[in-house]
Amino acid sequence: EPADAPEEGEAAAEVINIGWIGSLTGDQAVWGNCEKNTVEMMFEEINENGGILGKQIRVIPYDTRGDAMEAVNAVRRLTSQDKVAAVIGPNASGQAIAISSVLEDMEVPGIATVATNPKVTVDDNGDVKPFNFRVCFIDPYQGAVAAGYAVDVLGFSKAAILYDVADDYSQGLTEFFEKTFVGKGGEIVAKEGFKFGDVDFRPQLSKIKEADPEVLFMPYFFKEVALSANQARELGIDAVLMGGDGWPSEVLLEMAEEAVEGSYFVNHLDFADPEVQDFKDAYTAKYNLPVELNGYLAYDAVKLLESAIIQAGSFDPVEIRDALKTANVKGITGQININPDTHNPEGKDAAIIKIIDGDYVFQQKYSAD
Amino acid sequence: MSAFLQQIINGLSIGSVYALMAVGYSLVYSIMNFSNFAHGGVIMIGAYIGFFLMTAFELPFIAAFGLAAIGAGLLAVTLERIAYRPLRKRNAPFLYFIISAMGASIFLENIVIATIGPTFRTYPRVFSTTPFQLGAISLGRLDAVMFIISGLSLLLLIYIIEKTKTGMAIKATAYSIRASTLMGVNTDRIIFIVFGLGGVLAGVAGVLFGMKYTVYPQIGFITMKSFIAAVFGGLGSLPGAVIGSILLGVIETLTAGYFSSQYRDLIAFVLLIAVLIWRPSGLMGKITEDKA
Amino acid sequence: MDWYYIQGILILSGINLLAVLGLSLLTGFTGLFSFGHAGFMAVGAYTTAMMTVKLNMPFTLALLVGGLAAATVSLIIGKLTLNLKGDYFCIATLGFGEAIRLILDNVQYFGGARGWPGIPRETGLMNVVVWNVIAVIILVNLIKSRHGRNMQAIREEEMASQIIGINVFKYKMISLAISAAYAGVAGGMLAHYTGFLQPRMFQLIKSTELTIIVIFGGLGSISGSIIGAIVLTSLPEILRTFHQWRLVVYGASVIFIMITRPQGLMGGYEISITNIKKLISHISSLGREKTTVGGDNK
Amino acid sequence: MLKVENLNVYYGGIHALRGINIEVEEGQIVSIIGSNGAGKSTLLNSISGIVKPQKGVISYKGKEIPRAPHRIVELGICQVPEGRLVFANLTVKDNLIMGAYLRNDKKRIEEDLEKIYQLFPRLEERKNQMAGTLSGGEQQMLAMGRGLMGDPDLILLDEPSLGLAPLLVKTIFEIIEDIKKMNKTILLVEQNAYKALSIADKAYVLEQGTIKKEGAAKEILQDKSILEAYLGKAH
Amino acid sequence: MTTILELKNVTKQFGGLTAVGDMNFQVKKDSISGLIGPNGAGKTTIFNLITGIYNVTEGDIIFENNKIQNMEPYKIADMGITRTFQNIRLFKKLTTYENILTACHYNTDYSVLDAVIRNKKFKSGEKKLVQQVQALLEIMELTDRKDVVAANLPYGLQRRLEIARALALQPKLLLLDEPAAGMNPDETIKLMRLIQQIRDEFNLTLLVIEHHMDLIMGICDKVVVLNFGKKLAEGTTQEIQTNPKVIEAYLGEEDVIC
Ligand SMILES: Nc1ncnc2c1ncn2[C@@H]1O[C@H](COP(=O)(O)OP(=O)(O)OP(=O)(O)O)[C@@H](O)[C@H]1O
Ligand SMILES: Nc1ncnc2c1ncn2[C@@H]1O[C@H](COP(=O)(O)OP(=O)(O)OP(=O)(O)O)[C@@H](O)[C@H]1O
Ligand SMILES: [Mg+2]
Ligand SMILES: [Mg+2]
Repeated sequence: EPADAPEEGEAAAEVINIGWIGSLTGDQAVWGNCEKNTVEMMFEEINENGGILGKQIRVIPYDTRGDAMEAVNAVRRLTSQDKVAAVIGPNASGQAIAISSVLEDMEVPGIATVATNPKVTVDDNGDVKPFNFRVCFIDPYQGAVAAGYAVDVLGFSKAAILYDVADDYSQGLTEFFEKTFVGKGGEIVAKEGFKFGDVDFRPQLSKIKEADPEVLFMPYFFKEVALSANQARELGIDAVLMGGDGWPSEVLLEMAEEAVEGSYFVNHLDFADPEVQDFKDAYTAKYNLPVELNGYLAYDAVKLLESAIIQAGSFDPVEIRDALKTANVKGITGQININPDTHNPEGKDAAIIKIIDGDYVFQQKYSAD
Repeated sequence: MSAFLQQIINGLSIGSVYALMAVGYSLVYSIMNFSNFAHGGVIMIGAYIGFFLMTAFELPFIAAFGLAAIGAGLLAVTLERIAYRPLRKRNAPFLYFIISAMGASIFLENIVIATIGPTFRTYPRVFSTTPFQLGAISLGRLDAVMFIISGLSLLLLIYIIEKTKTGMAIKATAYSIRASTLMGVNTDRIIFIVFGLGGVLAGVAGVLFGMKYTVYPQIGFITMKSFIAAVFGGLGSLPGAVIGSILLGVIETLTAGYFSSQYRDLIAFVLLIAVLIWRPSGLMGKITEDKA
Repeated sequence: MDWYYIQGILILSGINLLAVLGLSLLTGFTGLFSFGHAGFMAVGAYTTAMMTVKLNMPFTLALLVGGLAAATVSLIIGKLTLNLKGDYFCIATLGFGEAIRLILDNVQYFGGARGWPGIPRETGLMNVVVWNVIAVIILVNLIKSRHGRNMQAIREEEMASQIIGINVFKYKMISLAISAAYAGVAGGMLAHYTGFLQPRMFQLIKSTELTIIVIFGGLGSISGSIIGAIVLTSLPEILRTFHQWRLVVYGASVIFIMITRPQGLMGGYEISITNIKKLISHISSLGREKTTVGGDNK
Repeated sequence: MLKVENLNVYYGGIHALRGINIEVEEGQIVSIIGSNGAGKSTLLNSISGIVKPQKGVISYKGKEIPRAPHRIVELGICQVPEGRLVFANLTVKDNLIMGAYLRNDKKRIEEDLEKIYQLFPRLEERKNQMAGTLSGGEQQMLAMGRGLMGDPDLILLDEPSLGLAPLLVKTIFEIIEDIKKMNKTILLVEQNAYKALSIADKAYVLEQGTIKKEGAAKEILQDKSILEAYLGKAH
Repeated sequence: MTTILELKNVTKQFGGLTAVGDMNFQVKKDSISGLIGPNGAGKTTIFNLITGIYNVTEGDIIFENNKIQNMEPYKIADMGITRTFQNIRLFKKLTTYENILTACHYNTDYSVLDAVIRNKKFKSGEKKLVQQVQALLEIMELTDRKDVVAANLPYGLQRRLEIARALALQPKLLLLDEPAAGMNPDETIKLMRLIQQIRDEFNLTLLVIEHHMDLIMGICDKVVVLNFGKKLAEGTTQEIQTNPKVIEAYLGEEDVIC
């Protein structure tokens, strides 16, 4: 349903625009769609309960096709023409970094959902970018958690990595997994790459099999995880598989239930949490689709924004930004406590999930240090 | 040694995936002389048709497979009607066909995203996932099936083109639509047949890919590699397409296995250039001296 | 519409236009079809950024270096592939584009696939316009000279071109190098507009977009390329409120244009004062012309 | 047998044929002469359906011809086109077999193939060569042979002697007369007006898209103005 | 008269087929020579060898004392040899004027840079070209068709435009491959006159392939007859016309000239 042009005059004062950007088309559309649905569902609920500060909220979602240039255009439009109070999204670091200059030009805050590159909120010199925020944890953290858990808790010392060379997220996780794993005395016995779009991983896996690792780290998204896990088992690799927050999805279990049995991955939350259940049920009831991981983070982004607006007592973007800097709100993925120096959520423990009998079973909260 | 053999098997199975796509693409190329970039889109739709027939309509695999192939054939023929025929009637240069094909490919991918949604869909399991085990070497059942099917479709196509009257008319039409018409060939029908055959092959490939790799709107992107493979083998030559595909698959696998998986595609590209410098029309392509 | 937003679209159109002008020389005027121009943009973008970020070079100079770098790379590629015909050349350039991206994905010095943030933002509407004006002037002057005519002759009939003494290979190289240089400068402007570079900005789809614009505007027409770049960069923006239907409409419009106007918008014609005059006189003399054209060839 | 009434063809703004009327009777050779660009090929192409006339009626054996060119071939009308248009990517033999595309009588096709080889021994020598690499004249022979393989009733010949050696030109005209004896009808477009007129029964002179003159071929051959304009006798 | 072109033992094979075998002949400067022979005798192949489109299998082609066999076609054009094609190859989408203008490119030498900055060198160069084109259009009687796209010209004019385009190079040796094909006798006679006129005005040497014997016999100083890739005869037009071998292989018993 296309968003209408902003209304004129008094009526306009009654409705506040909030922007969302992300992939509704292109290869990341699965995740983008879920985010958009979540954001729209939540604001509908907020509006039904009287809105924020007594005002109704309208969500204006724009597609970016997963392209940084499109993201820039979309945010330009949101901030200038649609006069949004804040932007939620996007769901990838490349776009999030590209839009930061527009946010700064127009002085509108943006809350990224699943942009895990550290550079999304801080620049090269380590200075925080004034208008960029996020609700997820960052690549180094996730990579370190996975490596730490593999060495310290599971007691592995020989790891292999298969990663997507064309994907920033995958490269980020790989880099920090490797660093931590080696730092803790482990050895990387094989590190193989593939390129986004590949569907066959057997050449790399055959090589990994030769290296005989105890654990195989797979920092990429569930479709490739499912394919590569199946192929790994087919080739007779019996190492424990590990991954990051790209894993959780119903598709993974449908496609590779047996292959991923007994695997571990780093997640933002425990899916069995009762609070999570309510959201999941509501979402599935409304859209007849499973919730992807991005949905939970979009949920938290909305929560964070709502609380910041209430705290600011205004829809002025700069005031919202000021409130965001010190926001502290309970989200679905844990307590979101924004650090004013990094604009990242602080002290968010990661949840370690193990796949047991075709189910995501929460193991423990774990934090890297 | 067994690792090496395993890599060869891996290469052959990847190669047969490329081959399955490359023959359909090469067939259309051989008559229309342009790269049908919408071929991937047709493969994708074929995969979806098979999926929905098996899940929503609960048809048995063979029926779904056949219907998906026919459906994809019809789609290819429809695309020809809408996107290419008007150009053909005007004798437009090949560039225009390519652009039209790209438009079609963008259209197909996004119409699926907009209507069915971008979600990944998993085919019901038809073939057991336990591979054939030959000592330490394993061969997936679906891979074996694909290998056989690409071989069979190649033989079938070669038979049609080399041994039947329709085949000769296809070659004649490929050279000159106008002259074929003067021989009494219904060139529209020939082109219909060629696109239909290409589409049916795309449907077959689509269902097999869907089973192997799940179904999603971008599944057709795999065809990029098969285009390269077809060029490798010599555009328009069906045996060339298959040989090019198998070679590309094996080369990629060996590069990834023994050199660098990160730079695998780079090496495949360098090899492609090397082959083209050595033989400017690919391995099996005819080298024709331009006669003045 | 808000000026800030329009400005954004114009800057992007301008950047696209610069690359499209180059491609127009190669495809529209020389008859070579490339799927690797995103690769040349990437070379230009990363080189320019390296100049400004790592060597503190002034932006304008850095852009020139970026264009030069892309041209140099194109000469190497051209040397190897320009003898190939039709689709073989296409696929070779396609492979080149993908190869460049793959290399950039792996080179950690430039941030690899994770990208390279913190590039100074120097590109504004002003310098985009200035560069485009210069680019158009160079291109028009080139095309309306013996060198440009030689390129068009090659597009029309290669063997006859050789027979009238045109060094076909050399002119293909010149055309490729100039078009790569344009793409390189466009890439440099892109880098300094977003302030961020990532190899996935230069995917195959970028190359095909450029080609679509050239053909959409009309092969062999510079005014067509200009109109095409602006229309096709704005079209997705105009369709923005269609959300996921946007690209469905985009794809359908591409097909529609191709089948209804297969020569593209301008069909090889240029907008110029003389042509407008010609058109007027043509219309006024239509009746007369009908009786004089015929089989008279004495 | 063939009747063309008030035929008008435009190429964009060019009015190539302006109300042409011609009639061809069964078993005759009818010749059309005229200078370059007069519209001769356009006329033949209209009959074979390759060019769609804007106005006018073409009827064959009393019935209007269908629009699709391949349907016209089915009626037994075959054109040997200007510029030969042989299938460069097929062998000489396959080209000839393509000529018999609509026929299913395998045995007679074989026989006809032998006949063609007798008419043009050069083609038999080269039967496995790709047609694209034949010399110009060889291609012309192939185009003729291919046309005959269709066993048509009405043959449209567009400049069959173009590019042929003098000896072969003679042979070609002999063959045309032979074809006539096989009870076929021929519509012949030729630049070699003298030769064409001497074997034709009837002739038309086409100039700038209109018929300038028509009549028995012998009469036209005597016409002084024609001699001057087309046979170069004035010089 | 000096020899401008000489073929020495030139052989060209295609696979097993010898299209031209051990060919020897000379072309004198400022002459008009004819190259005739049955279809498929190897005439066009010889043109393709001289202009560098094909490489020779064996033998030397000598032009003004330089060996030119196997050189790149554009270099051969540069040395002063050009041709027309049996199957017309014009720049189809360009106009008559542009076709000739393009071919004139050799007669000025401004660089890419000169063109881009439009300096004096460029302007005077272009001016020269424009005059040259005008002159050629006049001579070839194409002025009134100068803005017609080549593809839309009638066949005969297309042939004439090919000659005009070749003349634009100011060649020393011009090869014409069946220039009268598709012309009626009247037009052929006009073409003959034109060829003679060109030779005189441009100081050209001409080598002509033709099957119209009236043209060959009317203008050639010398004729070479080929058969099956070999030289069958060589001599003046009278000698050729009465040579029984030529009559048997090519001309036919009865005099076909009309
Ligand atoms: N496809 C076309 N587009 C535009 N004009 C054309 C086309 N085909 C032919 N013409 C024009 O129509 C007229 C008649 O052409 P046509 O080919 O019928 O002549 P012709 O008598 O066969 O000449 P020739 O003896 O040269 O073969 C000419 O002026 C020609 O330029
Ligand atoms: N590229 C090629 N490949 C194979 N054979 C060829 C090739 N080019 C020419 N030939 C053969 O060489 C022989 C000579 O051909 P060429 O074109 O020179 O003949 P020509 O004397 O010009 O005849 P015409 O008068 O018919 O034009 C022919 O038999 C032809 O089939
Ligand atoms: Mg004609
Ligand atoms: Mg010849």
